Amino acid sequence: MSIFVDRNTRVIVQGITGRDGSFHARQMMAYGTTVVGGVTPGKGGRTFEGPEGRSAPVFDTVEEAVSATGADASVIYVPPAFAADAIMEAADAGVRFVVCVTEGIPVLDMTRAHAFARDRGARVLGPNCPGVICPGEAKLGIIPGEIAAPGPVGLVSRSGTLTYEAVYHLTAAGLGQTACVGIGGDPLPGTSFVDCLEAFAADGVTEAVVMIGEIGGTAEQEAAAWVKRHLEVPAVGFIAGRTAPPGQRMGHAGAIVSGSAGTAAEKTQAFEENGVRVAERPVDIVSLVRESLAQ
Amino acid sequence: MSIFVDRNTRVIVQGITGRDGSFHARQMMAYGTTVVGGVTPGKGGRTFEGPEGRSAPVFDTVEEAVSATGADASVIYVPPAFAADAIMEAADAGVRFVVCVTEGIPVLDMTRAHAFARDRGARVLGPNCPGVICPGEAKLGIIPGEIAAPGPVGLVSRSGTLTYEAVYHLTAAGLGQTACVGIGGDPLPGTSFVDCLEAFAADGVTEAVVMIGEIGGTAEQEAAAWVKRHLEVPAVGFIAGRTAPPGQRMGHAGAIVSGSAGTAAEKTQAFEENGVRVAERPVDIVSLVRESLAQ
Amino acid sequence: MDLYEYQASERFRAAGMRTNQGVVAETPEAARAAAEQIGGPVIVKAQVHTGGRGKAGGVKLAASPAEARDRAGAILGMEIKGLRVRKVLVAPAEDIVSEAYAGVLVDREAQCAVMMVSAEGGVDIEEVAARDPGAIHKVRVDPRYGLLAHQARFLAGRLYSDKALARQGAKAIAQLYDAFVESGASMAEINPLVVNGAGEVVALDAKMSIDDNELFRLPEIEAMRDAGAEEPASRQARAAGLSFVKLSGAVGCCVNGAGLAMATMDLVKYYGGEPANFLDIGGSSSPDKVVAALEIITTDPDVKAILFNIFGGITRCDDVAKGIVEATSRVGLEVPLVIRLTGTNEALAKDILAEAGFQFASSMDDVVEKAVNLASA
Amino acid sequence: MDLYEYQASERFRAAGMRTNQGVVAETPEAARAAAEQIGGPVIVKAQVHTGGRGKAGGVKLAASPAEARDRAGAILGMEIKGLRVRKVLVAPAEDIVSEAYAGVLVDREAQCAVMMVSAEGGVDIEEVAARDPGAIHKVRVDPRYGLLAHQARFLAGRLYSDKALARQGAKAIAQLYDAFVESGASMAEINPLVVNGAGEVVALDAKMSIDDNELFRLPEIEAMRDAGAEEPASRQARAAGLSFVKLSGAVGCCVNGAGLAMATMDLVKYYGGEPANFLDIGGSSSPDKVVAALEIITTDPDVKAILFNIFGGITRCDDVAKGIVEATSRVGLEVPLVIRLTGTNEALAKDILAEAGFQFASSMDDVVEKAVNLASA
Repeated sequence: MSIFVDRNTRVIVQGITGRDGSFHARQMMAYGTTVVGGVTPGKGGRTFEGPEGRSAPVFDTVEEAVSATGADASVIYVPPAFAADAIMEAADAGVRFVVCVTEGIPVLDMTRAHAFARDRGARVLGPNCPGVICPGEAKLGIIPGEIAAPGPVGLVSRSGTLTYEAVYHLTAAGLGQTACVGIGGDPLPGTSFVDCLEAFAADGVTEAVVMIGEIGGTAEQEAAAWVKRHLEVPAVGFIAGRTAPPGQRMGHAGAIVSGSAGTAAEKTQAFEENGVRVAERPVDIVSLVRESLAQ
Repeated sequence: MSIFVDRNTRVIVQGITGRDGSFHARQMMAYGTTVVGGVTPGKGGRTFEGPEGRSAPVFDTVEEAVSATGADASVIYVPPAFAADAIMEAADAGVRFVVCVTEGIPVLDMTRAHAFARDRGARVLGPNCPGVICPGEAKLGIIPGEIAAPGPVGLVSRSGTLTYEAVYHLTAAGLGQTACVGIGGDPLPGTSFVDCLEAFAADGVTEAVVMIGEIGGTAEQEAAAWVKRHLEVPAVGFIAGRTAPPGQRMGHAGAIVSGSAGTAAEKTQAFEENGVRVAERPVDIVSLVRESLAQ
Repeated sequence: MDLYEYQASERFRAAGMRTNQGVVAETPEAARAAAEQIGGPVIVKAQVHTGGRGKAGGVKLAASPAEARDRAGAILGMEIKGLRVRKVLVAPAEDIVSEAYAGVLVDREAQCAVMMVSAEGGVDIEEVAARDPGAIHKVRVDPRYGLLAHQARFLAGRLYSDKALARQGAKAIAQLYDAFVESGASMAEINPLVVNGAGEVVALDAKMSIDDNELFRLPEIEAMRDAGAEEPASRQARAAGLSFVKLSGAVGCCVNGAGLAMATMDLVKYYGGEPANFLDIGGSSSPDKVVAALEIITTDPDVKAILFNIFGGITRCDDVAKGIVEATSRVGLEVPLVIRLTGTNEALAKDILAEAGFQFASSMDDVVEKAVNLASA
Repeated sequence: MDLYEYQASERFRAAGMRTNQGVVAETPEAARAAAEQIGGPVIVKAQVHTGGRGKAGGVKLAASPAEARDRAGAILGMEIKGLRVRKVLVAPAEDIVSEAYAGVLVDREAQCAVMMVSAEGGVDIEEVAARDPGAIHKVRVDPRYGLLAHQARFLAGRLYSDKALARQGAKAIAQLYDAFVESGASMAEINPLVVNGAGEVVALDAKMSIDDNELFRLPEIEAMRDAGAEEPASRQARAAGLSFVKLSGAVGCCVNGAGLAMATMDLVKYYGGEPANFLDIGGSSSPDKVVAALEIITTDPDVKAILFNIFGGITRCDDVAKGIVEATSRVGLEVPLVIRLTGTNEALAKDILAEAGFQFASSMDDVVEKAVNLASA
């Protein structure tokens, strides 16, 4: 019951000795994620102390970490100036799944990093994303572990904290998840709604999908079209930013409405026309999912 | 009886209105090559007059030429400052076989152009090469048509005029060719000895192979190793530069001997140890090929 | 961050482009002096961070220095789409033979820069795109190779059939791409790109938006920021690393995460209120950010109630709690505050806030409903 | 084209690298003045286009300006591997803590630039490679991305375990790559890259070979050419666009194509002669090139006979024939000339030459054998 990662995924943390990296490395280890090592240039040879007496070796480079630990996934918590290179370093070392939590990476850096990852056959989740949690299996990123629970719902979102809000309501209502994926709010996400929908459709256990979108871009419209053509399980949607004034940037690079393209109204319409039921409030997602599952 | 190209290959000439481009476009047309068009920026819309009343349309860009003519191969005769881009333009437009005659292209330009061609799935022959002739089928490049004749010998060479010398002797002795390929003297050839040997091995009609090498690099040594492992027909070799003083650049970027690596003696030894008989003079190639075929 | 025309034009010139170089003036008298220095007829152009200035009367021809002074006098101080004009650019009037468009931006779908040209320049390019998509020619720029010479030639060939003009056009297009990359831009545009009477291809206008994430490594562009044109609250928010947009309602919102912040605003409206602002304190927030956020929100006299909606992930609830306590003890709060906190270090946070006498809402809906009621009380 | 140490070092500095910057001197007195200007102990280094100058006595320490003058006096004019020293570099003597090696070149097999480092610096790197290949660490530079930050860090990590040194090393390695690319180089090397007493990573030596094919677009590097160090014949050949290498035999060779030219030289030896030169008139030759080639060959007093071996492809035989007729009519030939021409426009060429009274050899073997016999007659 998972997509992209599971309890056997061997994870390294890039930036493991930093404030955020060390905090979330411990959270991931406490959740049960198989964290096999960390990377901080200049701090190779140390040992990272995790929770409950567990620990992980620290390496100077991803290549050393991968050859010593057999890691196949990585979570990146390094400052924006170095994050695009961190993605390329991971892909270069053969890491197949790279979660980039870092926010504020220059977009032109990301055009190169995404091309590099594609060339090397690595999947990037993010940047500027909360990561993925497969309840009971593993979490990579910063989604709080206690809000999720195993179950039949697959959730994918462009937002961070709004994802938590939705997952929180689902879990509180007894609706557990196969996986919750935050694809991130940047204009160039490495993994799209559609990539996640494909993974949910292929996993054989996801019984309903929740898609949380926001204003800006056309990712939700593309996802809606894919749902209509390919998805065999019901889908529920939510769009943030119905009241945002046009032409204003709302917090991160993804959430900007220029003229009529990418408005909440447009996205809501695309969802509804393609059979995705749209919740008015985050809490309403629960009832729509419950109804969908009951059908 | 051909490799890489044949009489059905649809060829465009990049730089068709220049001194060399126009001369050799006419030679190719006279030989029977299917020249379907030419490209010179700023001269699109004109008609190139070929021999015997034949003609070909001129386009501003390769993309226009390809969509109008269905060309799948190109021969490049543009000045060195523009040639790397010409290769990329051809690959970008979907041309699958690009012969680059131009000499003097910066090596760092070629590292990019080769990577681009690989990304787009195009084969580059050259740069700084005489091209390929498949006697009775087509010639792309500058190898004089009258010196070649159809027959069982496959020839591959790093040199230009030395190729002609060898082909001339073979034809004079009644030993025709399946294809004669000049891979060019640059340090970074798009097509290697081994690529050509593979093609000869796969064509089913080549009965003997001639390899003409020269000092510098290790291409001949790699070819010799491939011959021993894979080639089922006899191979004859020749190495130019036995008397070249070490450390001196001899004419083009490929022909330089630094210290002991890439000497004629080393290459001759690699040939002989791997079953490639080595001719002392160009004219001696003929007798070695004749003996090989008789066995 | 948007650049003014004169700043974008400077970036284009640094890349080698031929532009309509002028002199910036902030007073009518300075405009007169600029026109005199330039000599001959000039064009006086409002410098504002918005399009459509021509229609609004922000671009005027002047035959003499005296006329330039009068034109500048009329333009300076005028308002275009809500933005006051504080500077004009005085530039030599070009003799225009033809007008084209050239632009480059990062395309989400292609995940790379896309360059566009159209032979229909000098008009609203979005209108052209809507009316006749075929009039706009595009190439994707592979980030691994940059704009290639043949791509620039292809685009220039869509603008000019004359060989000499096509060569100049290809050069200008390549320079536009260079300026775009070297400036860390997310968009750069020339509209119109003209051919003048001397047969030269000249960028008559210049527009550029910089990716804010690039600014840390481009101090020369950061220095182009016109802090005087910003609202004080926006300036303060930027300095504190907060995303902030002033709106017109009475419910001040302080949220972590852009999506949750927008959903919170939507919910304010759902419960019959109006948000006073969009404010995202971001991930990994320190107490200082929360202090700055509260200061900014409380400066707005329209705010009648403030809500906090925090879902801790990378943000730790205790950091937010410390910030609230510190800010309220320092500035003294005159409007009611309702707080919803959950997630990372929630228990710690509640202890801190309870000790300081704060109360909590139980959910996002609860906090919003309470704040709306308090604001309309 | 090879650069001198001081020139390569200048390119490194332009990329931001910390180098052992000095002053070039062509006389002992200038070396004294340089040492005085620098102050403290200096090192006097022969500037020659070859390695091994240290072993040859071309690098000397000097404690005072007077000693620098004497050292320079000893070094200037000395011969290292056949090259006369005409310049020295006077540079501050560094306090050396450790010596490493860093280099970059275009690798044929990988078809890209390869960067190499070794903690064993200050010695012949080819010896290190032969003795202990594991002591040399390499990364391939994907031309689509250039040297990436993590690659530079990886290499620096092979040189320095100290974090601050590794950071400096990564910077120097990235700067070496930048200088390599910006200079259109085929090879660039620092040997040794030292750590000095102040804990700074400094390039103590600098070596760079430029790809001749890049020079057309790098006039500032073309201007670094030391024409005075070239043989007049080489200079003349370069100006005419010919590939020419002076050798010691009596048979002058004029051939089109490097491979055919080398095979012709081999054949001269096969028939008992010695080639006087390698000369490739190149493809697409105009009559002018042939005239220049004949002038260069006939200037060599050792030449007793001259052969032409031309196989026309892109080269047209009639162009060569016209060149031969023009050159011989202009300069007057004092040694016998034997000609073999075949291929493109062969018949035209034979008409031109027959009219001027020349005779032809029937084959490559024939022309070489005849020339060898004439030279030894």
